[in-house]
Amino acid sequence: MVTPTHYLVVSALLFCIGLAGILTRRNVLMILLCIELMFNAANLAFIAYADAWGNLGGQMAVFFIIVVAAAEVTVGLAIAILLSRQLRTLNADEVSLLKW
Amino acid sequence: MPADLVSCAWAILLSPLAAAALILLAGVHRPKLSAAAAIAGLLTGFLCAVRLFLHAHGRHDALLFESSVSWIALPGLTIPFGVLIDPLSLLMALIVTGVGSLIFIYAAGYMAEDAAVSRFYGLLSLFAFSMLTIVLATNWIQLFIGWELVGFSSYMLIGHWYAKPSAAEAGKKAFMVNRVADFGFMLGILALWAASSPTVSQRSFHFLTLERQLSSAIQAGLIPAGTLTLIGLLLFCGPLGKSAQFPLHVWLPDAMEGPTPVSALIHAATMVAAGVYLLCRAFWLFSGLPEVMTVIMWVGGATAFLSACLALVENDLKRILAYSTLSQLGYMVMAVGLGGRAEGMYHLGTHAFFKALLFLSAGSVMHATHELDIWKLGGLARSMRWTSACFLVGALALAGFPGLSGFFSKDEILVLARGHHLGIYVLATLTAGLTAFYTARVWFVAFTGSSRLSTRHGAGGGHHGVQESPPIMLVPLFVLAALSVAGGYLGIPRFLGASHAEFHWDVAATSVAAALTGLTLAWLIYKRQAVSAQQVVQALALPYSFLQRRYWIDEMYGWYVATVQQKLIAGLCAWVERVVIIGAAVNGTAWLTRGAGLLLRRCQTGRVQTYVFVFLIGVAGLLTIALTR
Amino acid sequence: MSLPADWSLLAVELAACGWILLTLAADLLLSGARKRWLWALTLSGVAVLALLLGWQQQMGLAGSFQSMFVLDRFGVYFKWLFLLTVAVVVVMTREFGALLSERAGAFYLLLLTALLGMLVLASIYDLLMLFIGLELLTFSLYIMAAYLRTDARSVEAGMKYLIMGSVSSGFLVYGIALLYGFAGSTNFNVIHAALASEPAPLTAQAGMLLVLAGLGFKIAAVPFHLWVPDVYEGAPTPVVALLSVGSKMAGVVALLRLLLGVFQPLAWLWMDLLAVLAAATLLYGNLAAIPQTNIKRLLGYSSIGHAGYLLMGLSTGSLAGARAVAYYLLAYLFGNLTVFLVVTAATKALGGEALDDYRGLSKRSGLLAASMFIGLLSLAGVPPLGGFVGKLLVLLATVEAHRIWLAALGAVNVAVSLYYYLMVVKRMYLEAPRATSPIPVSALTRAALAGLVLGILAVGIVQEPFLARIAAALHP
Amino acid sequence: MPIPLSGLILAAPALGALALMVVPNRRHAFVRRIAVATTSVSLAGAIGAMVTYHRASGGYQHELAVPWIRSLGIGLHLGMDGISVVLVLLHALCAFTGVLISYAIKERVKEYYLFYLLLITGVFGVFLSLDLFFFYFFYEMAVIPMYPLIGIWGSDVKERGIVRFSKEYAAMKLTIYLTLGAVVALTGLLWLYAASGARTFDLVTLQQRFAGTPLDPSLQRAIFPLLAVGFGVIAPMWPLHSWSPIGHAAAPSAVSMLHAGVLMKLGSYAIIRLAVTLLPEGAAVWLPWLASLCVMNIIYGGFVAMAQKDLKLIIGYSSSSHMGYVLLGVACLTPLALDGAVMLMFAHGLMTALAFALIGHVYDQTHTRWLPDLGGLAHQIPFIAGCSVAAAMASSGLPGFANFVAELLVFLGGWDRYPVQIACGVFGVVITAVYMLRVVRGTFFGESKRQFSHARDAATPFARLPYVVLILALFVTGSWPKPMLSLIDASVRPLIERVAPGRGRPAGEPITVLISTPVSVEVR
Repeated sequence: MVTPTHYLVVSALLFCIGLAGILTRRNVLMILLCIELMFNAANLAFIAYADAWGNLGGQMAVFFIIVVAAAEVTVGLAIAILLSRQLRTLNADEVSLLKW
Repeated sequence: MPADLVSCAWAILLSPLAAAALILLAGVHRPKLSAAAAIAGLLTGFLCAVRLFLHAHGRHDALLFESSVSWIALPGLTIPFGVLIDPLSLLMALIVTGVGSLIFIYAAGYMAEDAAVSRFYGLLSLFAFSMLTIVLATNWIQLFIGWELVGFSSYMLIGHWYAKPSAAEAGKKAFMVNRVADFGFMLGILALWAASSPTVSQRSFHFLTLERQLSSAIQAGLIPAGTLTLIGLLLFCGPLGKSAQFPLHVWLPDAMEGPTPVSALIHAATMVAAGVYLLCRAFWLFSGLPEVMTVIMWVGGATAFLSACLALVENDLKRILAYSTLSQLGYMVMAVGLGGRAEGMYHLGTHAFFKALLFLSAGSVMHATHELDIWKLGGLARSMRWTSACFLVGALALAGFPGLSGFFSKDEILVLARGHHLGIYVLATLTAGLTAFYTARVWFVAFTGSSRLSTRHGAGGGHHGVQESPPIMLVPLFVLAALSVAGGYLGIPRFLGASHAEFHWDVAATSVAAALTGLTLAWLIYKRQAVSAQQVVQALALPYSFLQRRYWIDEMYGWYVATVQQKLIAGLCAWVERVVIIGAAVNGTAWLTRGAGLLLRRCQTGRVQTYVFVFLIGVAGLLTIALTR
Repeated sequence: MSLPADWSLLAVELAACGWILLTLAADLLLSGARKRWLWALTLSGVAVLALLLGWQQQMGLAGSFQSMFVLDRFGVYFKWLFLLTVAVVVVMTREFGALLSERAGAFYLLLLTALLGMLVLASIYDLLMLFIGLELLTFSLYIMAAYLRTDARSVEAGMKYLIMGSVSSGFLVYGIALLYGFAGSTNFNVIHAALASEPAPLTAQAGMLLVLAGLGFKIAAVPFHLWVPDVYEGAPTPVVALLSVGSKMAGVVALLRLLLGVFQPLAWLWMDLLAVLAAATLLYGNLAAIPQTNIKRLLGYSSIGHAGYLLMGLSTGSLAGARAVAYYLLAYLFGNLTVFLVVTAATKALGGEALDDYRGLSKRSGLLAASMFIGLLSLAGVPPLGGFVGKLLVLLATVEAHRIWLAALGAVNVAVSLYYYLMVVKRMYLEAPRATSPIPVSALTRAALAGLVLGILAVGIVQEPFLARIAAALHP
Repeated sequence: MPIPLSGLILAAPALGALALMVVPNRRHAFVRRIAVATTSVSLAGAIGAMVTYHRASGGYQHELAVPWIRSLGIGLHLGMDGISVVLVLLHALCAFTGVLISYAIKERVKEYYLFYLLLITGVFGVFLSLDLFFFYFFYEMAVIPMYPLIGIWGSDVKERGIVRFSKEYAAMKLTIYLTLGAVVALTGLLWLYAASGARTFDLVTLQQRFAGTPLDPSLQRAIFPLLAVGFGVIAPMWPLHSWSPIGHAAAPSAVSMLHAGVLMKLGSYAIIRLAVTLLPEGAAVWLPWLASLCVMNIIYGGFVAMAQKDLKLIIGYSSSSHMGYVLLGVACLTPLALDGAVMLMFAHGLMTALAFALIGHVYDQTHTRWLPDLGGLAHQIPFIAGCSVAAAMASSGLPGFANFVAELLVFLGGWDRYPVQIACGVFGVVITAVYMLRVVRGTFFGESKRQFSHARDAATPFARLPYVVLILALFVTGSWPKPMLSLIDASVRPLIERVAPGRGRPAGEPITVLISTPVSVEVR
């Protein structure tokens, strides 16, 4: 039997995968994708809770989050393009003009 | 008591102050006015003192009053400032104003060519005021005020010719040595005040009140004997410095850098005698403390003897007189230590006359020759008759020539000494012999024989260059010479209420014999040259060099000041300040802070993934704390 | 369900939306050289919003809209501050020449959307509104931070801000999800009631902490602060001003609403946590600022330090703390905007943003140097300037919350911060300038500087009216 | 409504500073005139306060109270008791003479006087404030102008021509150190405020409240060190003193005058006014420790001064040494000692101001403060030399100057409580004489040096005015101390009686007769 807890565990795992990806992948695009994973983990949690509570609030939230995530990717990609133009790289490690 | 007597008493104190103020306000560029004001001020004081004396004469019992204003008045603490007239203070005031007036007049001639006459007279007047503050003080604080102020004026007057490094140093030294002594003196005053009553508001600095309170407290056994002895010793620190007793005597010979009138007035007749005066003033206290009295006696005796020895080998005329002053002060202190208040004051008085005379004569010599080395003088008796005659009178009085003032006063001390302690008596008699010797040495070397000046001063100077001093300088000399002769017949001890001491022929004979021995020896060595001085020196090489180096006391002090105090203690403190406090503690903290900043900014690697990682750690930390609550 | 009166509660936000459209249209319609008048349009937009806000205040409008949005005196107080901030930022953009290219229109557009986000944040009554307001603000700032697209540093700043911001949003939104799961709603009332009625399960606690972390990112609290120095250094100065004042203030507003409202039942948990964070933030910001050599980076670290004081005030969990925070923000706003306005106005003439470029500024422009001096001293907390009163109130609230150690730490950090602020003063006043030509300052900037300095002095000397406003805002 | 004197004294320099903001930069003479005028007004006000203070009624007089932040219980409450009157007078004298001495400043004149007047305002504010908030407010306001004043117009501290402490270092160290002290004290004040439960910063109200319901002794013991150390930094208490000599040395003379003359007194004043008054139990526990630290101040500071060769450093360390007497007087907490401490604040302030003014003149004329390089200046600048002797003697506690009276009272008042510390204090006088005489000897005496032949004396009456004013003030109060002592005592006694009941009770009627006629008695 699939309980909300199962959904939540999956959601937490998804969140962690996203985080792990952010920490390990060097490519900016990959990092953006991993961030998407984190948002989707939250989406999953919302859906699961909405189901558990039986109200629509959670589902409504998901729509908001999807829109925000989409916008975030848009901005992210735009910046990635600028990055590749200005610094000729998409490797996050190499983007460290600003430090200390 | 009549109001005019009170006014007289105040006038003694205030007229020199008024003179000083006048000079400061109006006389800075008017030397004549300054001199006139100063002389007039002190003379007024003298006349007032005479007026009081005449009133008191013959009925001295009636003369004891004080008049004061309150200087500090707080609940529980009253410090008056005023005048206390009793035979002791009146006698001292007479000496200070009388001898002082003569010296002031003399100085008008002596300092005529000086560039800073106004400053000189201003400070002299200030000195006179300060000295009279001591003399007429009604309480310990007023006395201390005067005590410090005479120290200041002495400092300034020794350094009158400040361009001379030696003069500037000498002034500094005098002030410093006195400061060290006053450290103990101040503690003594504080302790005495504290001992006078357990309740703050009932304590007093007032001489007469203290005497009453303490006497009864001592009788009731309220104060431990040790405390009192300690207080006595601390108080004695004051005279130790001011009267230049061993081992704090070192400043006085150096103080001869000052103009000669200053040496005569401050460093011979009056200020240095203030210590003795103080001992007499607080005699009721000291006399009840046998241990302290013993210390005083021996310090005085040692000073008398050791300084006389130093005078033997000194070649500078004024410094010889300075050592002689030390020696005589030793006599006075010893006298008080022996319980002879009147004897001490007696000698103080006669010494003021003849020592001032000697100094002024020496000043006259110096005025004419600009030379003080006795070996470079000579034959003055011919070129400066009056001066030499005066000097001779003073010298004989100093040497204790029978019939002159010094003879009587010294004799009373010797009598006292013999009655108390054989050792001190021998020491004192020996000192009398030495005194005669060095006095005669000066006379024979500098005043008799032929002048050695001509060879040094070349053709222009010569024998004929030496002129007798002007009358304004000679007249005071004559007066002082008269006093030196007659001082023994003025009845000073009787005025102080002492029963007339019996004349002891044996003591007198011994002292005269000692003096004559000294005199003869000096005559043999320096006049007849039966024994060459060189030979004597060679024979006594070791003690001679010991004396030549003044017992190495100056060196020891010099070593202490320059090495121990300056390099070691002050240097150590400065090192601690620089390295430990500023370097390690303060700058160290600053560097530590900065270092922490440098370390922390290293977290800012510039890599975004590190940032995410730290973020994650933060969240994890928060969650962990939440879980463990 | 919707009454006409309800819409008047949204008047300011709606007008902001309208003005965004207007600006968009103007940007499309105006040609070439005329686009430089867009700043005036934006400024007048802010003025219109201010008028509307004044009207709302005058009418005493208050209430909630769909239980997601509230208009209360608390919100209004901060909306005034947001409007003021944006107005000054507009003035800064005038001085910041690089922005006045043909792309200025989009910049002002983003400025207004950021403003809208901030205005929304001041009125949130629902976690979703929090999320939306925050994202609206942050997205605008992402783009604005990277606005100098030919400047690698600006782009890097934008990238870092974006990634960090997104990650923190991820945490925030996950936290919201957990809280939703606990209470069944994202509405503040519901969550508060749920938290108050039963002991909160761990998921709810975790949810709250994740939300706090997300907001901690906004106000630059250690350890969520690492983006701050880099972004401050790289981003265009007016954007940094907006970041350091507007964005931080928005985070604090949200935190105040949450902590004193929704999360009040969990005060036992967050008070101590925030105190620890406050201590760490204070120390980190102020210590790491000491060795800095770039003025904007320095101000970045200093803004972390200020976040520490704000957290101190928040950690007391008391009204006194809230009052202190509100006052602190007021003073911080004036001080920081003054400093950034000077930086914006002076950078071009000075030739850079290094601290050493500020040498001898006092000889080249007395006005700029004096304003900077006063601004920095106010930030340090020196009487009779505003920052002093703010710090005093924060310390007082902390002492009254029996956290003497934290108050002492905060007090000591005043001295530390004074050190690095004075290092700037030292260069401006004690050292010789490289060039001697006077620096021209436009009349608009002069007026703005004068106003800001007056504001600093007013906040520092006549505290009573401000405190009265704050007290009214905090006691609905 | 007539403005109370306290308001007038404070407002004059504040208005002067405001006026300077609108005066054009180049009108130096006008700028100076404004400064002279405003400080004269304050000085007149201070003298007026001294004369009109009603000794018999005591307490705070010339009060001005304006509610400021009602919700926190903060009010601009100004007022003076005997202690503050004396210190206000001190500050007014130093400020007035300092403004005159500042005529030597030729660069950035307007800015200089602006900061200077702000500094003056701040210090007046502290002495006049009867509200903890404004006390701190003015206190910190007085500290900050020191930074530009030293940093811009100061001079490096050199050793044999090599810079040992730059003026930037000195300025920064001073500002940060004092601020650090201030914030520590602030923490204590806020704690006190919170613990009192009275919700008022008003000093008088707090005093009354504590008289009825004293603060918990353990709290008092905890808060007292915060105040003592915080304010002790500026006092300066050993070993927290190291900012001061370097700060003095680097500052321009007129700033050193205020700094050493007055600013340092803020610390001891604050300890008396706040720490001791409000926290008697804390004072009872901690003051003996303070008394021992004072000995370090006196002796150690004196020896460090002895080792210095820069004139200003010597005076700087001597100040930190002499402030030891003030703190010692405070620590004794007996009427006499506290009378002495307050009087010494006054005396030392004037003396140090005088010394720094004189050194400033010497430095202006010779461009060196390095003692071995100086010498024989009495030939060229006799007036300055004479004043220097007076200053050195005042510093060494020569009777006639106020320092003597003050130190004497400290000794008398402290003898029963801390005899050892007092004895050390008496010894400190000896140390003072050592370096003071060395300064006079090394600077002014000895043969005339050719390189200083161009040195000019303070020749005109106007140039001499500041020196004469300071010396005269020292001399008058020192030789006729009654008016000032009666003023101080009127406030000190109730204070001590409140703090240490039984100790301050007067043994007799308060002394109100200032001029007494001689009383003569015949003694049998």
